[in-house]
Amino acid sequence: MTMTPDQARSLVSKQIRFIVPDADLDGLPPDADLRRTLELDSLDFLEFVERLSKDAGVRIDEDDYPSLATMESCQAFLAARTAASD
Amino acid sequence: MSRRRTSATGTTGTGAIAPPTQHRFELLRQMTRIRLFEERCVELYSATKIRGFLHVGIGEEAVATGVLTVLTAEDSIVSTYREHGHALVRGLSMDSVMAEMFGKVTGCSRGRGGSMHLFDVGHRFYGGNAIVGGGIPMAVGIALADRMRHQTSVTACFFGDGAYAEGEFHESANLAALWRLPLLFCCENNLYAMGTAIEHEQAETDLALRAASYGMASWSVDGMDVAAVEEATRHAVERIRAGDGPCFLELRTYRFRAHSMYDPELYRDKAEVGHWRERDPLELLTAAMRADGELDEDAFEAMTAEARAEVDRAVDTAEQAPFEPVEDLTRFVYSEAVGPGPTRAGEEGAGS
Amino acid sequence: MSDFTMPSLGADMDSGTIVEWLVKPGDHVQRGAPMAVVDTDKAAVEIETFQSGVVGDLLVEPGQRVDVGTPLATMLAAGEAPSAAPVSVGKAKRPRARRVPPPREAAAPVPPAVPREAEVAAAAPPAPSPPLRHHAAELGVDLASVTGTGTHGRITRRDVDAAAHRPRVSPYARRLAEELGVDLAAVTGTGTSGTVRAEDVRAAAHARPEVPPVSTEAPRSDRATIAALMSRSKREIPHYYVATTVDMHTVVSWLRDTNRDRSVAERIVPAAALLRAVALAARRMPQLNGFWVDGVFVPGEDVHVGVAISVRRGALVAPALRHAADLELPVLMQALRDLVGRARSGRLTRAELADPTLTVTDLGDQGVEEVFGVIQPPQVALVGIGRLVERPWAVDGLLGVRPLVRLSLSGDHRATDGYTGARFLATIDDLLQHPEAL
Amino acid sequence: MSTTLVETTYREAMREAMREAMQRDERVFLMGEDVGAYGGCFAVSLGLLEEFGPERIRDTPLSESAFVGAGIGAAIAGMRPIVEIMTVNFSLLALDQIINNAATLSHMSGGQVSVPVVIRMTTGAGRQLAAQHSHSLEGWYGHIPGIKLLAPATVEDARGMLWPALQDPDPVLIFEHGTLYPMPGSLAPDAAPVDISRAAVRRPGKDVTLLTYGGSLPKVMAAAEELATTGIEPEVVDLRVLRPLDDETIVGSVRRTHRAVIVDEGWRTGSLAAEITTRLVEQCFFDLDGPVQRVCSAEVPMPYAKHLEEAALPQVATIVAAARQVVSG
Repeated sequence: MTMTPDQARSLVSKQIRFIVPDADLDGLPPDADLRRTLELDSLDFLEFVERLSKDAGVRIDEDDYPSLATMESCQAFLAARTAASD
Repeated sequence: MSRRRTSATGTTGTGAIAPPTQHRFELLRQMTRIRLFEERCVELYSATKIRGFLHVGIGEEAVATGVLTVLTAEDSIVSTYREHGHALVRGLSMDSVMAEMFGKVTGCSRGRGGSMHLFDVGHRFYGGNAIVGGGIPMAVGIALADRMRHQTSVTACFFGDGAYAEGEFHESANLAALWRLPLLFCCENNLYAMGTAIEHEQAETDLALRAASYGMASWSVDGMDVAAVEEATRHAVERIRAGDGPCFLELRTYRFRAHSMYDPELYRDKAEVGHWRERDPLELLTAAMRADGELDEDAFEAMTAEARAEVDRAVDTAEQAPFEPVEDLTRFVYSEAVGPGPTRAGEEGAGS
Repeated sequence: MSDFTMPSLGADMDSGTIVEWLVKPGDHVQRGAPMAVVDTDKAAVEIETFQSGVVGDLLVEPGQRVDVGTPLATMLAAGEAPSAAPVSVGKAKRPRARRVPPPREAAAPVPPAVPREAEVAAAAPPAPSPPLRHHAAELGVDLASVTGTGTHGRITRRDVDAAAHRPRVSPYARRLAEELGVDLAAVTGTGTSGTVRAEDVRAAAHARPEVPPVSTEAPRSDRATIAALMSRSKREIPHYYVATTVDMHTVVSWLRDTNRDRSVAERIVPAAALLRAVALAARRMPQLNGFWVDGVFVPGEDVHVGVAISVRRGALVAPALRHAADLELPVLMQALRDLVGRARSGRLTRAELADPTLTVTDLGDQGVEEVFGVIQPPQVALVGIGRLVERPWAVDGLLGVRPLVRLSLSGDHRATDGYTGARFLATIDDLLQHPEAL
Repeated sequence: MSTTLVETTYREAMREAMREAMQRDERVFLMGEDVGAYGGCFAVSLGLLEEFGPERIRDTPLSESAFVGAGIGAAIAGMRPIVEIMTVNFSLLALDQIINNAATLSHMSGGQVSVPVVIRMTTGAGRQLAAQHSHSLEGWYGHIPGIKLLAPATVEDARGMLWPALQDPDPVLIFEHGTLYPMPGSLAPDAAPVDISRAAVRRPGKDVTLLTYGGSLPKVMAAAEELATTGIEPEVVDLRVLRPLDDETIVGSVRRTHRAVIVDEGWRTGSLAAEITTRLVEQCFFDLDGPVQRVCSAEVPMPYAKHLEEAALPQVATIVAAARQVVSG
C-alpha cells in the first residue's frame, strides 16, 4: 500500500526524534540535508536507516543512502519502495 | 394476570408418609456425613488448622438434607456462610470442601473462598455468601434467567432469620412474587441472628405468615424432621415447576453449637440448648426407622464408620494438597481469555 | 496417654488463661464434655474435650496464661493411673481483662525548662520545626541568618533553599541539564519564585561558546576542566605532526559487498574499519600506546582506543573502546555503536571513562578533510581522521577516481619522534589495504 | 456501503446500540426503573418496550439491590442483561451487589463464575439537581478490581461501546453524563463497535496534555480552542476507559508535552484525577516540567442555585487558567 507523503513524513520524523529528541522538524525545509542540519554522524545515520527500514517494513541498501538525504527525497523513496511492493 | 392469594401457613406434623427404607437410610447417611464433617472442623479449628470464620450447622442437618434431596441437577442453589451441609448434600466432594477449609488450591474455590464461599458451578452451587442476605437477589436473577428461557428448573435460596430483616430480602421477595419466578425461599430459622434472639429482631416472629403477604405460598416446617422438610419441599417445588411463582419455607430449626468458633453464647441458656438437643435430627430419624423396624444396625454402623473414614481421608488429602502459587494471585480478577464453546456456567446455562 | 491442649477460639486468639477447671484427675469424661473455663481477653468460654477418657494430671494452674496448643492436662485411656499430685482445684479470681501495668518508678524530676531566646521575646517568630532544622543543617544554612517569609515570620523550607542558593529545578529541567552538560548553578530560573525549567536549561545550553574545532576532550565534559587539560597539554607536550592520504577504495568496496548481505543493524561503517586499523597498529607499535608520566613512558597494559564522541549540543567525551585490538571488526562495530549510544545518554561506565591508551578524533562527519588534534595528557599520541572524499588519483600510472581519507598523527616528541609516527601511519595504511584481515 | 452519515444524538445512539444488541443476541435484555412503559427516565429506551415486549424490557420496582442482584444472577445463569440504574446516586443502594458479588465472584470462585452483565447509569452534575442527584462517583468504582468502567463522551462511543461491553465476560459499568444526552452528532448508519480498552487523543498538541473523560470533554475541547488562540498548543486526551486506565496513552502524551492538567468532575480527594496524578509522578517524574494541575469539583455537596453550581464545577475558564499556570508558571 503506497505510503502517502504525510505518512512518510511522520514516519521519518518519528525515527529522527529517537536520535535527536529535540530536533526542530517542523521548521526543517523539505530539501535541507538531514545529516548536516541535524548533525547526524555516520552512526546516527545508520541507526536512522535501521529504524526507518524496520518501521516502514522496506529494505534499504547502502546504495539507497543518497536518496535519504532530505525529507523530500525520503518521501519519494518511501513512496516508490512501498508502491513497488503493492 | 390474576394472582391467587394462597397463604397456607399450617405446620406439617411428623405424620408424613414414611419414604421407602432405602431412601430414609440415604437421608440418614447424608446427615451423618455432615455431622461428622463439621465436628471434625471444630477440632481442626481449635488446632489452628482452619482459620478465619467457621460457622457450623450442627443440629440443622435436616434442612439441607430434606430440601436438597428434592432438587435435580438442573436446579440451582445459592447458600449462606453456614453452608457445609448444603454443599455436601448437593454433591460437592468432601475432599474439595475440606481442602477449601485448609485454603488449598484443590479446594472447590482454589482456597480463595474458605468456609463461607464454597463454589461448584458443575453442581450449580453458586456459593455461600458472607453478606447476610447478599445472595438472595442473585438467586432471583438465576430464576429470572431460567424463566426467560422457558426452563422448569428451580432455584433454591437459603438464608437465616437474621437475613429476613435485610432490605435485600424484602426487595427480592416482592420482585420474585411480582414476576412469578421459579424461586424457593428457604429460611433456616434457628431463632438467633448471631446473638440476637428472634423476638429481639423481628416485630412479627411468624416468618411464614409475613412471607405470605408478598403473595407467595408459605409454610412453616419442623426443621428437625427431615421427612417433614422433604415433604414440604416436594410440595413447594411441584407448585414452582407448575409456574405458580415462588414459594417460601420457614424451616424451624436450631444450632446446637455457637454461632461461630468464637462465641461465649451469653445470649441463651444451656437448658434451651438441652431441650432442642432432645430433637436431634439424626436421632429423630434413627428412632423413627427403629420404630418402623427399618434400621439395619450393622449397615448403620458400617455407614457411620465409612463416613468417619471419608472425613479422615478428606483431612489427609487436604493436609498434603498444595497451596495456590502466589504468582496466580491476580488470575481470574477478570475472566481469562476463554475460547468459544460453553466452558463456563454463563455459557452452559445458555446452551442447556 | 494424650494431651488436652489449649484450643484456638478465634482467628485473633493466640493465648488464653485457665479460669477454672471443671474436672479433676480421675474423672471419666465423654467426648464434648466441658473441661475448663478459659478467659480469652474478650470473654470466659467453656472448652471441651474431643476424646472420651479419664482425666490425668492437670498441668496448668487457674490464673496462668498459656499459648494456644499448650498441654493443659493429660488424658488417660481407661485404667491408667494419674501420676502427679492433683493441682489445686478451685475458682481463681477472674483476672481483670486488661492487666494494669506496674506503676512506673517516680519519674526523675524534670529540670525547669530553660527558656530559649525565641520564647523569651513574646513577639519573636515561632522556632523552626525539627525537620526544618535538619534540612538547614544538611544544606549548611545558619538558621539564625535566615529571615522567614512564612506567617509571623516563620522560616519556611523555601527560605532555607533560597538561603542555600539551591535553585528549585523541575525534574525534566534537571534531566535535560545533565544530558546537555549544563551546570544548574549557573542557570537563572524564569519560573515562579525562580524555578528553573526546561527552556531555561536549553537557553543556557545554546548560549555556550562553540566547541574549539580541534581539541579532544577529557572524560569530564564540563568546560573548565577541558580548558585546564588542553592548556596543560599545549604547555607540557612538544607536539609533532605527520599526515598521509590513504586510498580507501579496497576497504570501501569490501564493506559494500559484506554489508549487502548483512541486516541494517549489523552493517559496518568505514569509521569502524579505521578504528580497527588504528588499534591493530597500536598493538604492533606499543611505543605510541601508553602514557608519559614523570619523565618516563609507561606502556599501556592493552590497547584501549579513546573515541572522541560529540554528545549533542557541542559537549565532547572520549571514552575508551577497551581491548580494541582483540575485537573482530563486526564485534568492534557493535561495541562502537553501544559506546556512542551510552555516551549520549550519560551512562558510561567508570572503566570506560578511565584513560584510554591513545585517542582517535574522526571529524569526517563534521566535514573537515584534515584534523590536527591536541594530545590528551598523559597519552602520547592522537590520530586525526578527515572526511572520506572522492578525488582524482593515479592508479598504476592511469588517472582514476578514488575514495581517499587524510590521516594525521599528533605525537609527543618526548616519547616518540616523527619517524615512529610516520611508520605508525604507514602501518595503518597497509592494514586498511587488507580489510578482510581487520 | 453508503457513506452518507446520519444525524443523531448521544441519547439516540445509545438507544440504537441497545436495539441492535437485542436484535443480534436473544440473551440480551434491559431491566431497570421505568425503562419500559415510561420509556426511560432520560428517554434512552423510548420505544423499546413496543418493539421487544415486556419479557425483554422489564420495568422493576424501586429495589436497586434486588434488580441489580437479579441482573448479576441472570448473567451468571447465561443471560447478557443490561441493567439501567437511573442515576449513579441510586447505585449506592446496590453497592453491596456490585462490589461483593459482581466484582468478586470470578476471583473468589477460582474462575468458575463469570458475570457478563452491563450496568448503565447516568452521572454528573450541571442540571441544578442539587446534591443528592449530582454525584460523580467514577473514582469510587474505578477503585474496584473485577469490573471495567467506560465513559462514552462522544456520539460515536455512545453508539459503539455497548456491543463490546456485552461481549465482555466480566461486569462492565457505563457512565453516561446527564448533559450529554441531547448532544448532536453524525454516524454511519451501520456504525461499527469501537475499542473499549484505549484512551483517545481528541486533539493533538505539544505544550500541555489536558486529560479528561465523559461530560467534561466538551468543556476541555473549548478550553483547548481558547488556549490555541494564545499560542499554547494543548493535547486533549479523552480517557474513554476509566478502569483499567490506559497508562500507555496517558504517559506517552505527558512524556511529549511535559505538562499535565486533569479535569475530573469528582471531588479532588481520592478522585480519578488523584490516581492519574500518582501514575504520572510514578512513570513520568523526570518528564514533568511543572506540577500536575487538577481541575475538580469544589469539595462541597453540589448546590442547587445555578451560580453556585457553576462555581463548584470545572469550567472552561478554570481549565484555561490551570493550563496557563503550568505552561508559564
